[in-house]
Amino acid sequence: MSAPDDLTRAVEAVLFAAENPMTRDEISEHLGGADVRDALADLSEHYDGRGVNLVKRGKLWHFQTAPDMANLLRREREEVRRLSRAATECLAIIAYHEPVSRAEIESIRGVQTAKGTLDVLMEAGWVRAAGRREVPGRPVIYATTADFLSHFGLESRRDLPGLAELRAAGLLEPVEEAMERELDSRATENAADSGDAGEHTEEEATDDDVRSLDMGDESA
Amino acid sequence: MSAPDDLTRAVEAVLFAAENPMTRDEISEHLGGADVRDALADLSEHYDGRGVNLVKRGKLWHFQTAPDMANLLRREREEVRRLSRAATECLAIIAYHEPVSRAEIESIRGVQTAKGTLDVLMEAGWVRAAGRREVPGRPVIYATTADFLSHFGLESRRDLPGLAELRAAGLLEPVEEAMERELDSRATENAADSGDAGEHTEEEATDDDVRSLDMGDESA
Amino acid sequence: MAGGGDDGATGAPDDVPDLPPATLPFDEEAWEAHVEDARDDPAKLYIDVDGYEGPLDILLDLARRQKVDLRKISILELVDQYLEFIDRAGEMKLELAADYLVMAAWLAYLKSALLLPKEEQEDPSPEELALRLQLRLQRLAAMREAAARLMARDRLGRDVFVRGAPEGLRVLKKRAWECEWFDLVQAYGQVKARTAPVVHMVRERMVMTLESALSRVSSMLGVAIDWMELRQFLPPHADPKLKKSALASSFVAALELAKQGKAELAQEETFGPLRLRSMKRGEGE
Repeated sequence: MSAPDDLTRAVEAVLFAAENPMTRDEISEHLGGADVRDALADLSEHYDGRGVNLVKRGKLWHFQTAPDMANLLRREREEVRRLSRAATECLAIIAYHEPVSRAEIESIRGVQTAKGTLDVLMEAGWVRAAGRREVPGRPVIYATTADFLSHFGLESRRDLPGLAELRAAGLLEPVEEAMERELDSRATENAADSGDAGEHTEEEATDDDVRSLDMGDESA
Repeated sequence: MSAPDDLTRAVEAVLFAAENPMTRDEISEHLGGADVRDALADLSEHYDGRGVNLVKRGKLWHFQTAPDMANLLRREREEVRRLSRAATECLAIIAYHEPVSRAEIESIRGVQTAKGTLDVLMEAGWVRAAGRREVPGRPVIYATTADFLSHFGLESRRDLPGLAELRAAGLLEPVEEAMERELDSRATENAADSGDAGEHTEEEATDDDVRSLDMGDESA
Repeated sequence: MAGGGDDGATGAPDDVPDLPPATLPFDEEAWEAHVEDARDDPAKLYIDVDGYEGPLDILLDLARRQKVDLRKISILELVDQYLEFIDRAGEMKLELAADYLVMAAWLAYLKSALLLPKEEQEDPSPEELALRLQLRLQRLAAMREAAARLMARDRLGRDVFVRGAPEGLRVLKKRAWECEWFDLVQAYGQVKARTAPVVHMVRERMVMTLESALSRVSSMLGVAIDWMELRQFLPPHADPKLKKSALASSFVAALELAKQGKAELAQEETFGPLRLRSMKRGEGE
């Protein structure tokens, strides 16, 4: 690469530092009236093929990033967020009952569903509007997408565990009871930690007896 | 001129487009984690001698106009705040002694430092509070910033003008230490004058050792 | 040693026009010119005195007038110059801050000490004091020069410029949602559980029925030979919940046996231990 002459360097510096594109005359005026034609031509050629180009728009010259590098200036960054409890429930209901309308989702959940909740599921690409139900009011009905299946590693919706399996896994217990048991076991853990494990172990055993009685009863 | 590869072009484009200087890691992150070391080296070399240069200040890289173009570009824009003499001296003391407390600055200048003086330097972004010295009263200590390096065109603090000479001359050590050394060497001289030259040389050597130790410590 | 005067005249406030770095090496001619001017217009010199940042600043300027290396400076000459400066300022009725006068007094002391014969010197010796002053002047001079060199560098925004109109880098945030298979399935389970019709079930409690209590008490009474306390009839290793039920049932059983004439009850006081024994034995006696 041949070293640029001082005039070319000056034009380069002036255009680089300029806050606005400049005409040839403005550049020239800035440099004491020098003829900058050759310098501009040299620079254009020099920057051709680089990450930055010297371009002329109308009569105005300016540096800009090369067109094929434009995408670098806008970089996307993913922000991973966990689905809220409400959204998870909605998604589950849609998956198990699809296609369902919003009113149906609400009746299954037993609580109202905020509009944003379904939007989140659609933004995530797991739920889509699947037409309208032909009933009065023609409500929109929702269904899961192919992305949904692939995200959860399912071949098809039939791979979702059935109610019997859910029960066997203890997933059909009312929340309160599951909560209580959870709290109990935590309390026991804590007690064990604090050293008077003996007393609590006994208590636990009794509890278990009662529970196994319960279960026997239920299965009977 | 050999055509730059795409990574080099990308680094060039990103640094041209950036509104602020960037660290190598930031550039790399922006380009999907690519190793940009070689690209930066290529670009620095390529722009060396042009009207625009790629420079490294501290850990930050940016393009700037070549220093010899200052006269052409300075124009009417006198944006740089003129610092008072007090402020320039404070800045120099902080830069050459950092981290340093206000009391230490005052002891060098022999005069109290108006509160506003340090504020001006902090507002300019050249000085920051850098914790407290663990001595009675726990005074705040001050140090220079990355912006300081960028503004004054320093690659690192080691590039401070005359730093090595000042250090070699012992002018960056506290008066007390210099006193001791000076008195020692005078005593030795007297001894030497009275005929014992051997001791003098030895003493001298020790002195040098101490100084070079100091320097090692600083750069560590 | 300079201490800190805190009135405005000591340290120059930052907004007072400062000597530009270029004039920093003391310009003797300019100084003399100022002094000349000041004879007509004392206020002018006042501004210059005010421009000094404390006595050390003046001392450094005076030292520079000796035009020798600061390491070889004559402290005695410097002291004389300073005292003369203070005198002149006094003649011109310039307001001097306490700092300047304290320094003058200290320097006068230093001078007399330096002139004394060595034997009479105290500790620290005047040579040490002079050396300390010299070292301080060297350090201030070094920093002043460093500041000037620093300010003369190619400074960003003054000598060198960054790109005038950078396109800017934008980072767009895109949300990616995350949900685990287990969370999904569990959520459905809980929805179903929450909304399932509620069925109440009474837990089976551990009880001792009246029948079993009756048979237990009567069989135990049959082999007993003396009064027995009611509690002795309870199953010994029962769980506390069962114990309560057993106590109640056994009490009712005891009453029933008494009613049938098979047992007799005794209680010494209210809430005292309830005792019972077989009636057969009573008949036998």
